[in-house]
Amino acid sequence: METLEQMLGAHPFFAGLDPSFIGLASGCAHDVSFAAGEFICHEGDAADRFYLVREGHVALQISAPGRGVATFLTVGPGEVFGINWLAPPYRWSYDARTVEKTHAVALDATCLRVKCENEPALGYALTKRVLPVLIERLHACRTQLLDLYGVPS
Amino acid sequence: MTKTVKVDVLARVEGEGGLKVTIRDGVVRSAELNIFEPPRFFEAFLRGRDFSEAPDIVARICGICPVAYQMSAVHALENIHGVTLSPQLRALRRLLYCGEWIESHVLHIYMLHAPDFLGYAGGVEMARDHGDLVRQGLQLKKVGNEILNFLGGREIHPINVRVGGFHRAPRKKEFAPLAERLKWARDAALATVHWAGTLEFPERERDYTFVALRHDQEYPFNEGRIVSNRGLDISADDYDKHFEEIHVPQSTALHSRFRDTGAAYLVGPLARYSLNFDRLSPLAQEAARAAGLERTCRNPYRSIIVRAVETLYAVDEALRVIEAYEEPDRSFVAIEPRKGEGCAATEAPRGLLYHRYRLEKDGTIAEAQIVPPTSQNQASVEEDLVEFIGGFLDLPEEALRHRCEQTVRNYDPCISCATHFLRLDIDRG
Amino acid sequence: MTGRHKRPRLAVWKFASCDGCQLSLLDCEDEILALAEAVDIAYFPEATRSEISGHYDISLVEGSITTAHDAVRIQEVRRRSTKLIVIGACATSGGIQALRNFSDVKEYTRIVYARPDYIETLATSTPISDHVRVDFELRGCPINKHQLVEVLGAFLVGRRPATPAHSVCVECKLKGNACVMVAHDAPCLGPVTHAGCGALCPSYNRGCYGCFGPKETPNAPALSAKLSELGMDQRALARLYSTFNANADAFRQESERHDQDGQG
Amino acid sequence: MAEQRVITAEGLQQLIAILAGEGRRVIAPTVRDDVIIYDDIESIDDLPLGVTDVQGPGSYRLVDAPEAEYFGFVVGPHAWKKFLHAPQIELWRAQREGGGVNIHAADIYAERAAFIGVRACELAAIAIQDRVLTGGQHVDAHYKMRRDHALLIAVNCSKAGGSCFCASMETGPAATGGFDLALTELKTAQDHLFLVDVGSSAGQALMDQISSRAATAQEHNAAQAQVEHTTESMGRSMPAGVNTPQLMADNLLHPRWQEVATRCLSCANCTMVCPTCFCTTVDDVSDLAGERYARERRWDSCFTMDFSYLHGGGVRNSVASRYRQWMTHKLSTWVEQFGSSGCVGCGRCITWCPVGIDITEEVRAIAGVEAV
Amino acid sequence: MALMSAHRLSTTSGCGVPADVPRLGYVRGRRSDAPGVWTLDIEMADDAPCDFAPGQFNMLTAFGVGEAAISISGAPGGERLIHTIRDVGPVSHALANLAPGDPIGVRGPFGVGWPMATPGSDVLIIAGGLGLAPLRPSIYDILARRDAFGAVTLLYGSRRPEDIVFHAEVEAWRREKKINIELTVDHAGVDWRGHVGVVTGLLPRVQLDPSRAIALLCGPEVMMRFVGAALTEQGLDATKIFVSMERNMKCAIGHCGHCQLGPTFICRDGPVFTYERMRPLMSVKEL
Repeated sequence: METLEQMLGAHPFFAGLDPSFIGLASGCAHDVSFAAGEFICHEGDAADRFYLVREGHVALQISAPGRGVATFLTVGPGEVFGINWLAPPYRWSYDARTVEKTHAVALDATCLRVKCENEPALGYALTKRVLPVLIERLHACRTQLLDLYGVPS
Repeated sequence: MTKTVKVDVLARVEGEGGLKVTIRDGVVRSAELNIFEPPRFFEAFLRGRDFSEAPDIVARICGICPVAYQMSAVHALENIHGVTLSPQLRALRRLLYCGEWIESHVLHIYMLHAPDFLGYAGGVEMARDHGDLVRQGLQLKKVGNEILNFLGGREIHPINVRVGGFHRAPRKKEFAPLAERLKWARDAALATVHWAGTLEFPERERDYTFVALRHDQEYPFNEGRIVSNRGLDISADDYDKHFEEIHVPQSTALHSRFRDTGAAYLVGPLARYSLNFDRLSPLAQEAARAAGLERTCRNPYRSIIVRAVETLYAVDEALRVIEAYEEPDRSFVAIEPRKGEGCAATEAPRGLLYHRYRLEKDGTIAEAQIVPPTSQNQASVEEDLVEFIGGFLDLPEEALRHRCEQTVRNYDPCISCATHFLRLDIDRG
Repeated sequence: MTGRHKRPRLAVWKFASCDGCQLSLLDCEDEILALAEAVDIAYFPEATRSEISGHYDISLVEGSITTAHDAVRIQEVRRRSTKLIVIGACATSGGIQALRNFSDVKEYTRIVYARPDYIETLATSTPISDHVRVDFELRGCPINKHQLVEVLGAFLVGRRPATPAHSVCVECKLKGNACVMVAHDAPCLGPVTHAGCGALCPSYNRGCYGCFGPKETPNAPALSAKLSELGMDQRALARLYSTFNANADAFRQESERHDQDGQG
Repeated sequence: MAEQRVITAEGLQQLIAILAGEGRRVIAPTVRDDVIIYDDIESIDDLPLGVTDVQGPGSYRLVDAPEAEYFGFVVGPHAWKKFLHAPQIELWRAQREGGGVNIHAADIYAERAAFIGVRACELAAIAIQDRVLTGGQHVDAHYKMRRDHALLIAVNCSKAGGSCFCASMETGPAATGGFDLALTELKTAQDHLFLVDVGSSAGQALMDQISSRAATAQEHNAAQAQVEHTTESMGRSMPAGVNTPQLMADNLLHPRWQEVATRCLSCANCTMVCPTCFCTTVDDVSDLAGERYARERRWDSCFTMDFSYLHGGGVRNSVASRYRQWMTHKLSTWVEQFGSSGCVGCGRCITWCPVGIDITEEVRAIAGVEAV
Repeated sequence: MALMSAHRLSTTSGCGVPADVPRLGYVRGRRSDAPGVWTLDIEMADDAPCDFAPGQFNMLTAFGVGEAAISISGAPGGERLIHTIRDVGPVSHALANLAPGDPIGVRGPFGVGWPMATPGSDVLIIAGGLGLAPLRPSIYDILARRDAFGAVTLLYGSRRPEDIVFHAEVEAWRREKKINIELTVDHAGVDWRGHVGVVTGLLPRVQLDPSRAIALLCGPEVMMRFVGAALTEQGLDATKIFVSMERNMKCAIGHCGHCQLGPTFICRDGPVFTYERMRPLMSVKEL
């Protein structure tokens, strides 16, 4: 049986992180699994968890009246979602719903924030890992906006 | 009982107008040619332009007869400057005018007027039954356009005319292909006169006052005195003394009339022909007689024959000009601007076209006045309707309307031109 | 005999203009009968009394909008037309009558008409595209009839019309002309003017006067600098750009730039 | 190479007559509307005897020459590409027949032409177009046909023009090869002679029909001196000591491109008059019935928006990018594509630019070299 | 005068027709492969062979309308020419709407295609949008001799699930398991069970061995720029990344000048180039 610490250490998000920090973080971690089609969180709810996907896929969605539900990103093994945990107002800005049976490590947001406050080096290390994810998503978002595969008007 | 014959949009005329004929108790009470073509204010924006710009600007008054506008303008402006052109350049101007007459007359004969006689909605429809006839017309028209293209650069709004001459004078040898085409055109024009003579015409005549230019030797294009069959014989300088324009509510064009009597008069092919038969080439005279025309023609429906005769003359004249052409040393006379006032009248295809300009000393146009043939003929058109339609009142509604239209089309009215007119600072209330 | 199942309906409409552009159609002596085979000429008052009302596949529109009535009428034309092609400088930029846009139209009316009260007109002359969506603009004062045939042929087969938006200079050089501005100091708008005329004026030893309006990406200020070197003063420059396409953006702006005293 | 021969003006007239007698179009410089262009001539009298051109950026004037020479001027607005790489041709036409289409390739005709008065820079330009249009896997058959049937009679420049910079491009002013005959006009108070170098067997065959004599050493030296004088009096030069191809490649983002765009009209005159610019475009046309089709080819220019059009818009929308494309192609990427510069130093782009943009000056500006 | 002294030349290139004149073909089949995307099956009237190398293109003429460069999307060695066309402009509209039996003009094939991978190498194929069309011949080629290659992966990004071209075929390839396939779309509804996000987002999922892999890229230039950068970031040499470029092509034989990008003629030297060659050129705006 794999420990939570091992699970975290094996996840690309934590790759190379000081083992003591992994130990600290694992204190906030839970092993979770979801059935296919299950909602993990809803837009507007408190962002109380940060997820590290180990297996399966999760669709991040926004729905709009009259336009249905749109998936703007899918997150798979080795990827994360729920980075809203780090910044106020700590609320989900999308729905997350599994595409298939999904295993993940869930980190309790309040717990993690407290540990980061107490241990700024941990906070800085985690922030450095969250930022590239943000930048990459922002960039992906820009290219999606370009509608590259669409027909120029 | 009052009955109104209305044509909302006159077809097969240049520009947009309609007509309204009011009939009361079996008598035509009034006829109005309504011109609702929007005004374009040429005389207003000619003010402040340099005199050298006038030929290009006035051409835009009318896409059908731009050369006529250019010719009247350059002559008026040259008169101010006391410029006389060399015989070669003068001949080129005459040639250019020939091109416009041919193009404009043939368009009217075949595409606009003939369908009235043969019972078609238009020339294109007529071509389905009379293909060879229409094709002959189109090719003849094309020869006119070829003259305009060659000498003017293009058929609509030619670019080669300037005050003082031309921007470029052609070389003698460049005329060869055109001359070949004109030889064909002479035969086609002759055939056109013969064919026009075979049409059936309503026997309607009026005792018009004809007004046209008359020149010592030539059938008039660019120059001559303004004469009438009632003894008028004046220079263009005195035009304003004898003619005036009034503004009527139904029209964005102005009506012209004799200043002293208020009487209507007629300009255009019938007037020109009747006043200048003796100046036609022998070929044209002979063809006219063979087609049943007298030396004077008062039946406006027969204007189609007269146009054909003038077309033949223009082809003949073009060939003569080309034959006699010698390359000028310079394509234009340079002009130093001076202050002054001048006017000129030339013979547009539709008749007398009068221009008057006043220039500042730097050549800026201070004032411009333009009187196109169609506004001069408006009163006459309305009188024709009143007089002739009375004899057609038994016709069914649609046929009567058609006859009204034909009566207007006899004039080949150019409404686009007619609306660009003007009258300066005169309020006759 | 055409390969097409149903002949498209063509209509020709006139607004404020000299008639020259629609006359171009009748000046297509070699093509007009073929055109009548290829399309139903459903509305063309200058050529025929017959009129098929209803919807038109292609409408050719000549002229600019200068009256309130015409501003309404063009909406109707648009509604009844699948493709609306505007032809000529009046329709594409407002034409020479757009000179009123820079003056007092009441004054103009007073100058021209004895009874200004009989005249209804708008203060401006505007292109068709200011009022309705247009599918194609064919430039020129007047249009080139060969380009008109090309545009009609192109629309009939679904081709992009070959009416290049580059300078007149390209046509001038294709013709083998020497530059009249370089060789003869003739002021020429060719470098900023839309091609289509076949470089007519330079072929007749005169500078282009811009009757096809501004070309793509025109650099009028750079040309004006050259023209000033050739001796044109501010007033002459203002007038040069202010003729048959006076209301076209690039020409209007350049004209206004030189028309400090409003004397253009 | 065979010895230099000498002919007189009468000999030149004889040459023209022989060429015409062979059924050739004889094309040479001639004056039309105060400009020296290339057009058909009938005799030596059609040559621009006694006139010369004064050229500079955006300026061209014909004036009376101090010497009554037949070739005492430099290059005008026309380049020989007008005859070899025709401005407009039809590539093919087709007609719908039954369910199919009959396609007819355009007949490839060549006029047998003789070009008289081809300058050294123009020989270089023709050699460049040869490489572009016939040197690769595909051969432009229209060009090749015309080229194969053209006889080149060169003239060594007796003067340099205000826009000329062939010396710095190493393409002139003396013709060193690629001609059938090369003339050097020698005008003295006593004589009016042409030294003739024979460059091909066709050239030799012509010379065999014309009365000529061997050149004297003195004449030979006089011709040499004339060429040297021309070299020394070049109106312009590409900056020496600058590796222009590399300079261009290294400065694709130089602010000068923006600066030149404020002056450039993007009118395309430079590309049209350039003797090496080869770009073309095609238009498909059809009749109104939609049953006959043709494809026409014409000169195009990288200064037009349509040139780089890619569904939705042009790749080079800014004038700066279009000017950069032209200049970097001409002076830099051309080398990689075809093994030489695309510029021969004829100066046409300078003279015939309506606003007088000077390619040598632009190179100096980018290189940071002071103007000469 | 001109005609009297004229000579007529009969010029023929390899296939008997000058390179600037189209040969006649007939459309034999037409099917929709995505909204606005049509695949035509063309038979040459002269029965000439339809040889081509994967990645090459033909110039297709819709008579009276014009000509466009269209990549060949069928299998090499076939009897027919297969072209996949997106209906975006007048010419492609006319081409895409040709019906079976209609004549069509064909010039080509032109250009340099995809490199033949050295035996044993891994092949990473990354396509965006219609970019899968010119890659499809190389996929057919690989599938035909699958054993010659190591791991073969197709990453394909599309706009929406319904815009995936050759979707059924791609799913069939996936079922065959001869190549690894990952699809992603920019926008999706709830029915879509695949990836959503840009194609670069799929790269971390690929086990890339830079020492034995080559990558073939075709899609919008922006996509290829980012994918090329990401792959080199992952250690793949820029000389082993190949991109298929697009520019305005008119003559297709390097004579008309239109398709130049820096020193290259896309039609003649490409359309397939190494990323190493294109990287500096793609980075300059409006080059």
